[in-house]
Amino acid sequence: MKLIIAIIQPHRLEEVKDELYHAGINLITVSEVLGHGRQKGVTEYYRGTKESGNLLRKIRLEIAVNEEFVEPTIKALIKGAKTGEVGDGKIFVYDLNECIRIRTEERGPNAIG
Amino acid sequence: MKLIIAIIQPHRLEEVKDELYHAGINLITVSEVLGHGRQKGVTEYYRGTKESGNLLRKIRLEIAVNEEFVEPTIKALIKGAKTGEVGDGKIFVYDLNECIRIRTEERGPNAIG
Amino acid sequence: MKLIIAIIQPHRLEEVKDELYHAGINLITVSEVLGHGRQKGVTEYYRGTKESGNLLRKIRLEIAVNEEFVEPTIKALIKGAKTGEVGDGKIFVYDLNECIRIRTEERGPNAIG
Amino acid sequence: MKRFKFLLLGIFTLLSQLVFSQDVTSKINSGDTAWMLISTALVMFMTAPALALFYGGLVKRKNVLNILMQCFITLAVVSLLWVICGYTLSFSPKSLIPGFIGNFDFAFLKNVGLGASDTYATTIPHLLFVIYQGMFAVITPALIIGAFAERMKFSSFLIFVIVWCIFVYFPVAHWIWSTDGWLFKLGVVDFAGGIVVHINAGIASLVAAIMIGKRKYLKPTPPHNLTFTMFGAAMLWFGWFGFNAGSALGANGLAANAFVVTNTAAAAAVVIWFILDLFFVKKPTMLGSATGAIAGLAAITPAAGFVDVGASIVIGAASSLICYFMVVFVKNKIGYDDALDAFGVHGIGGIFGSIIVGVFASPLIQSAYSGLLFGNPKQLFIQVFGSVVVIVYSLVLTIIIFKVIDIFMGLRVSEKEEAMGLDITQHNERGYTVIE
Amino acid sequence: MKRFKFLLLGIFTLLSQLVFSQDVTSKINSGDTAWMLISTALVMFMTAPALALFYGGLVKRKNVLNILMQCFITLAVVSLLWVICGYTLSFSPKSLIPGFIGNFDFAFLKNVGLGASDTYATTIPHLLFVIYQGMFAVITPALIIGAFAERMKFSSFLIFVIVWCIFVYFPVAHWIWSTDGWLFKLGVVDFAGGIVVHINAGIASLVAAIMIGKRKYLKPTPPHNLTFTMFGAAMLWFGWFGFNAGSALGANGLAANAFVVTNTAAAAAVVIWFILDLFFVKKPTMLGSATGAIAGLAAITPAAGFVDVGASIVIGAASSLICYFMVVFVKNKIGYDDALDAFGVHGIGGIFGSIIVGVFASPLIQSAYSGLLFGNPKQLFIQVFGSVVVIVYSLVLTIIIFKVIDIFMGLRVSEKEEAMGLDITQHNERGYTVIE
Amino acid sequence: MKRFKFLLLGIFTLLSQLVFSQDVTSKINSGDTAWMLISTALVMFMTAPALALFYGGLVKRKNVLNILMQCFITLAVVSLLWVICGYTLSFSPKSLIPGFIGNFDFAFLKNVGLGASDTYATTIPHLLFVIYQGMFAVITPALIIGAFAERMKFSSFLIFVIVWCIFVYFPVAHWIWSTDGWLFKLGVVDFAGGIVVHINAGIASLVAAIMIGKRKYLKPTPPHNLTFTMFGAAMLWFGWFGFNAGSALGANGLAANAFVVTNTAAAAAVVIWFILDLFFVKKPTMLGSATGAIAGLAAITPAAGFVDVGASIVIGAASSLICYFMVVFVKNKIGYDDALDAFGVHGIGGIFGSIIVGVFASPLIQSAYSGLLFGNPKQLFIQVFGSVVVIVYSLVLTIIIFKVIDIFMGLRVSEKEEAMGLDITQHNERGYTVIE
Ligand SMILES: Nc1ncnc2c1ncn2[C@@H]1O[C@H](COP(=O)(O)OP(=O)(O)O)[C@@H](O)[C@H]1O
Ligand SMILES: Nc1ncnc2c1ncn2[C@@H]1O[C@H](COP(=O)(O)OP(=O)(O)O)[C@@H](O)[C@H]1O
Ligand SMILES: Nc1ncnc2c1ncn2[C@@H]1O[C@H](COP(=O)(O)OP(=O)(O)O)[C@@H](O)[C@H]1O
Repeated sequence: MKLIIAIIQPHRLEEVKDELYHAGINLITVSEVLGHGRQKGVTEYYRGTKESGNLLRKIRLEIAVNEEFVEPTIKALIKGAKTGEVGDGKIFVYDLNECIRIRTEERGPNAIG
Repeated sequence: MKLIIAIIQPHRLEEVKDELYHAGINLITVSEVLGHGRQKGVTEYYRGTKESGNLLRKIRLEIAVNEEFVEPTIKALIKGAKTGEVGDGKIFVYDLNECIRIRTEERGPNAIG
Repeated sequence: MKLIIAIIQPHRLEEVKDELYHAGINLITVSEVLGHGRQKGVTEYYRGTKESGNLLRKIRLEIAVNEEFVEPTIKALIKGAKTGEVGDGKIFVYDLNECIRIRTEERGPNAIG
Repeated sequence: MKRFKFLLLGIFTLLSQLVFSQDVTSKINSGDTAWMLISTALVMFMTAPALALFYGGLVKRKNVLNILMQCFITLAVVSLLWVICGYTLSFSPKSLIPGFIGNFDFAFLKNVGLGASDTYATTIPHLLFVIYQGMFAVITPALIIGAFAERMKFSSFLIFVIVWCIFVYFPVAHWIWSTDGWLFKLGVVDFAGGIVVHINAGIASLVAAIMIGKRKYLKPTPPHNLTFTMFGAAMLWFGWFGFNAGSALGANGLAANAFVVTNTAAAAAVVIWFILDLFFVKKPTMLGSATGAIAGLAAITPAAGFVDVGASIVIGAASSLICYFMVVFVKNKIGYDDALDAFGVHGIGGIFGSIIVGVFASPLIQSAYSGLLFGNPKQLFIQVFGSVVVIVYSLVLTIIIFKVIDIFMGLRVSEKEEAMGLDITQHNERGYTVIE
Repeated sequence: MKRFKFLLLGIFTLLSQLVFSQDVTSKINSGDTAWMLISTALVMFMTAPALALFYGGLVKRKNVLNILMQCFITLAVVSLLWVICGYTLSFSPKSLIPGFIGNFDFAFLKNVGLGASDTYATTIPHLLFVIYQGMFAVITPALIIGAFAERMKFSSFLIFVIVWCIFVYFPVAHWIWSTDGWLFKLGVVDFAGGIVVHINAGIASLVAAIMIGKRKYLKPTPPHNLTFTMFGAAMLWFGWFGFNAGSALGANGLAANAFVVTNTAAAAAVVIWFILDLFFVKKPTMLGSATGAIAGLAAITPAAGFVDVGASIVIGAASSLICYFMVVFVKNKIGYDDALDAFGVHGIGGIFGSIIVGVFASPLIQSAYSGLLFGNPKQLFIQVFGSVVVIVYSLVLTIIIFKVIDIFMGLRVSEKEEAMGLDITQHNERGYTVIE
Repeated sequence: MKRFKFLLLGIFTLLSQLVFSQDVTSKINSGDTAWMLISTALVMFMTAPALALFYGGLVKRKNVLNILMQCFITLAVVSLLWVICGYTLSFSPKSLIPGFIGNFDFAFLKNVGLGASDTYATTIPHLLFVIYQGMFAVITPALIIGAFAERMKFSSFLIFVIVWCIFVYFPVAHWIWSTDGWLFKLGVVDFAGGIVVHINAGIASLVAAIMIGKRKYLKPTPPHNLTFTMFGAAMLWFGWFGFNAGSALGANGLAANAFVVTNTAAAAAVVIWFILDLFFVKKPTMLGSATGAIAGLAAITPAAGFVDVGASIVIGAASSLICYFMVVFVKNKIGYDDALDAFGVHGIGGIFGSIIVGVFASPLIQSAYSGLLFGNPKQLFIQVFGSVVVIVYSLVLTIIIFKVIDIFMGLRVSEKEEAMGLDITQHNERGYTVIE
């Protein structure tokens, strides 16, 4: 089992959700984060005072999948999120030791989907 | 050392915190996420326009524990969060390589608690 | 590759960002979380009703780095976040199996920076 | 829906044939009219947005729209009800049951013209008096929302508002404010609604809180947005000038007195709650100050046209003290869940003010009215009597209404709906987006 | 910038030499003046904060400041434009083109004094009439913001507002409200701006929505903060009393009538939208109720000084019904992206109200005006004619203005800017902090 | 607490024995009274919610309730102080120290009746004049909150407000607005508080910002909720009509003129700030426009009853220009931390307006008052003199007051409290829930 974390542009969320859905991935956890990457943060001004280096809004997706779904998920994420411009984000993959469905107390690969 | 991530229903947070407390787990990090799982997202209407497939509010718990606390933590989470209905959430367990307490710069299992 | 998660005090964010920057770490993902640790939650009162055990606001940093950057990152985090008082937070380190830059579809250590 | 449209068409046909009294220009004082126009708008402003902000900020995020919707729909539904039958039942000087309820002379506002009324507010257009009073009818049931917040079925709520207006608000308003009212004739005074509005709504709130039962969750959650609550409190204070000084029904010295004592009572109440907070929870709280203001405003309402500035300080301060103990100690002791303290603040403040006016009413403000301190102990007894009558009436009727609604449609949302929040389950909407 | 300052200095020198008419005390009625002062403030309140809250809550978080800025800058720019040339072009009884547009007699408010006007609102200071009408000029283009929300370039928006006021609003106001206006002379009535404000802005909104094109994103996003929208709707309702009852231009029975019918029409419209929501989406929605209120208020605007309470219920209810179908069904069928339904609510409501006043105008309210139901079918034809003229004029002129701006500076922000949000790309600011 | 109650009872007993002057009906003009009633409510509205929204949106989330609480408690405490001793010290025509401070003739509002005053505002109830002026006393110290935001101890703040009112506001108001005031007798004019309110509060803000020191954090944080700031600015603009046009003390041509120039000056100031933003930061900002509006409004305040529309455009525009440079360049150069620019906007705008009225005052508005441009250079000197006197007085007294408070109780919260936020450390509350 793997856990996939993706940081994407907020306005690609709908596309990413669609692509994941078509790849058969329905279970996701989403949160709002701020990111600082290669993308230059937009400059803000408040009463003439410059605030640069600001963090940009990003969406963080957390998707736990069984091994065979890892590559399809990555593909779907890239398909939905890629615009080719700086700021498109990253995908991180980790090992997942255990997964438990709270409702049924099932464990392991069965609990993921 | 393990890291346990739990996605639970928002209204079970208090119960879960209580159960964790009784199991001797006091250190947690909590955040608000949106989840899409088996639970059918509630339909929303805005001026008659349907918005389905919406993400539902969930709470994400992050708990770093030493090995011997893994099972008690899982039990406490299930006890606090389980209602038996779709949407109760999941628990994910990972390996944690290192843990550092910033205040004291302690490392390893001692830093967790 | 490792993933470093740090939970810090909100008012240390600017210092931490500065220290990371000086250590050559520019890519981070930040989010707001609530934490319950050794620090006693502040008591709140609403129309005389006490609400104790409340969660405190913390900032969560997520930083993916190659091995050689792990220690510098930890040092920078400690330097920026440490005040010596309870509540300073924790740093957690995990193994990262894979990292993909969405824009270029690069993988592995090259995609991290 | 179709039926409703037919009804509307029927109403219209009826109305089109009416003859409006047309002595428009006679007697009307433009200054009084100007003040009453804006006062009416101010009282409307109290229900929405002010009360919506005040109450909305206090609930959980998932229930905020439900509160707002309850305020808004009360404004709409009671506005209609008022022109259809509310005004006539409340204020018609002729009665169906003498002293108890008006007849239908003014149903659909027939016989109400652009000219002044012979009976009420004789220097402003009769229509203006109607709508001014209508805004009081709107806010009264809206206050009760605080009691059953976060758990009442929306459909049951709506039925409750309509039925409660007809069987409780209109009669009580008639008793006290109509020239035909039996309590009016007895000499009960209520300048701007201490009895009619605050006691009435407060007692109904107590009943509501008890009959609907407690909210289901382990621990109390803090208000989701206290800034809204503060903005709402400030806006209520602002609108209350229309409520109290408007009740002079003209732009005159009496209005000025009501304005000043309203402000001073609110100020004194804030200061006392502040001090009590300091004493009991060690820090002055924003929510406390906002609550104190409302406690002072509720208490000065029945008295604003009868007492002087000195008395207003005492009334505001004492009301704050009493409400503090109700809300902070007594409620938790007894254990009913008056979610936003509609009874604890409006009810208690209203009772205190309605009675205490019998002590402080000064002939220097209105020469016809004196209280105990000015040698007229009788007024105090009358005030106690009037208050008790309305307490009992509101109590009994509200119990009956809640009971009947409970039997036919139930009062509460299901436990699961309560957990998910009323916004999504009652209205298919959410107040705020989380992620965009 | 420098040029602008020179211009200002020039203007000033000019003005300092003017002689103000000084018959201040004559004829002025203090009650009427009091009501018009506060009515003017109320109409100002509608543009900001009320409309800003209403519209601002409906957009995505990343575009909220852009909406607020559009409302605020419209208030500032049109306020200036109005005193410079707007008032005189709209209301000068002498004309550049007879019947079509005023001359420059009142440019920079020269010849406008503290005394009463001979022509308009003869019981209040002329300056007060000027500023009251100015607030109508402010809110009209502000309404259009709803149509092109979340995608229009700010610079183009600003030019559009100025040009549109000059070529569309000022002439149309002249036609209908100036004693020299050709539609006025024809007998077209428009009590508080059903044609001048709502049809005018509504049609421009339709054009804007179509010409600027749809927002780019896969699916609609829910309003980022529906509580703001509700507070805004309630504040609009509140301000609308100044808009409609203020249009009586005095504190009198007519104002009282306008006040009551405004409230009742809004209430009826809320109830109908509520019922339609129940029917079509199974749950009553907060956004629906707020939208319904605006639909009712827009429709009663032209009629408020002519119809009685019964008619107002029908007008509010019917407007709500029609707007519901426009917004929920027709818009999605046709497929233009009137983002916040400026056309669907203000335009449609305004058209309906402006025509229907020809049916319901009752001689019992103003004896000089009767509609179809009171034996004067001609008024209905006149109203249809007036409405159609303004629809066509606003349509054609707005198309031309948008086209020209598109050619010279473009209408839309880039796709990337739209994705990032207009707050950061147009104003270098964000509405809210995420992390602190 | 007990002592306080005894005090209150004492006050009451005192008051109950007073004889109110009862010539209620004589001379009172209902139109003027209507306008002053609503104007008073509007000025109250400025302190809360308007200023609370404006300032509250600008601070960090963790300090928002502290700002709101400061506004709210100022409203309460100064309201009480005003009726107890503020009004009499400020406005009693008889004096303790001739020309400098009033005597106690009107303490606890004794001798203030429902009838008109002989001295001030002779067409409205004396009580109404009292409360109208009271709202000015409320908002003045509230403005200073902007200077020491996010770091002042709440207890020290509260003592400061009370002491500052007694030793600074009441005397200065007496000097300029009392018929006994020495600056009044000298001929200093201040229509609605350019000197008394804005210079006074502005200078105190500068002192406060410098004496309390900078906020501790590495970089400035953006405003936590700019939408609140915009809503607040719009509501301040709205309330300012009561502030300025209300200062005509009646519903007349002068009020209309004040209304128009207030609106136009604000509009011009917004446009200039907009242009400067375009020039210096390339994009027009919402915060800039809101700030500009306040700069224009502050500057027109002393002039609103003396200058014409042309002059108002110049005054608004120039004030915006000057304040822009103060806030954006000078402040950062000098380096004091006037957190929300209370000095940079209110102080500077107030100084500019108070002086410039000596240039632009036109006899066509009030025949008794002319400025430099109308052949009366003396007025300019008088205005400069009056402004300088108040600047020096406010400066010195505020320094002393801050110093004394610092010695006895300290000014600042601890560094840790500042880091945690003032909401939780000063009030044990939080503005918003994060997770529910
Ligand atoms: N090494 C990293 N650790 C944590 N977060 C990262 C890392 N690299 C990128 N991110 C996240 O991904 C987002 C996009 O990265 P960015 O460098 O701007 O895009 P791109 O990969 O297209 O150059 C960042 O804003 C940040 O939130
Ligand atoms: N494979 C997964 N990856 C990421 N998040 C998941 C996954 N499965 C479930 N979740 C999270 O858990 C929540 C509850 O899951 P759901 O399927 O609705 O409940 P249940 O497990 O009771 O059927 C989801 O809303 C989602 O946030
Ligand atoms: N074992 C843990 N698992 C998850 N989060 C933790 C853990 N320990 C600490 N944290 C997070 O770190 C924050 C700071 O911890 P705390 O114990 O208050 O500080 P300190 O380590 O200085 O004593 C907590 O509020 C919590 O969010």
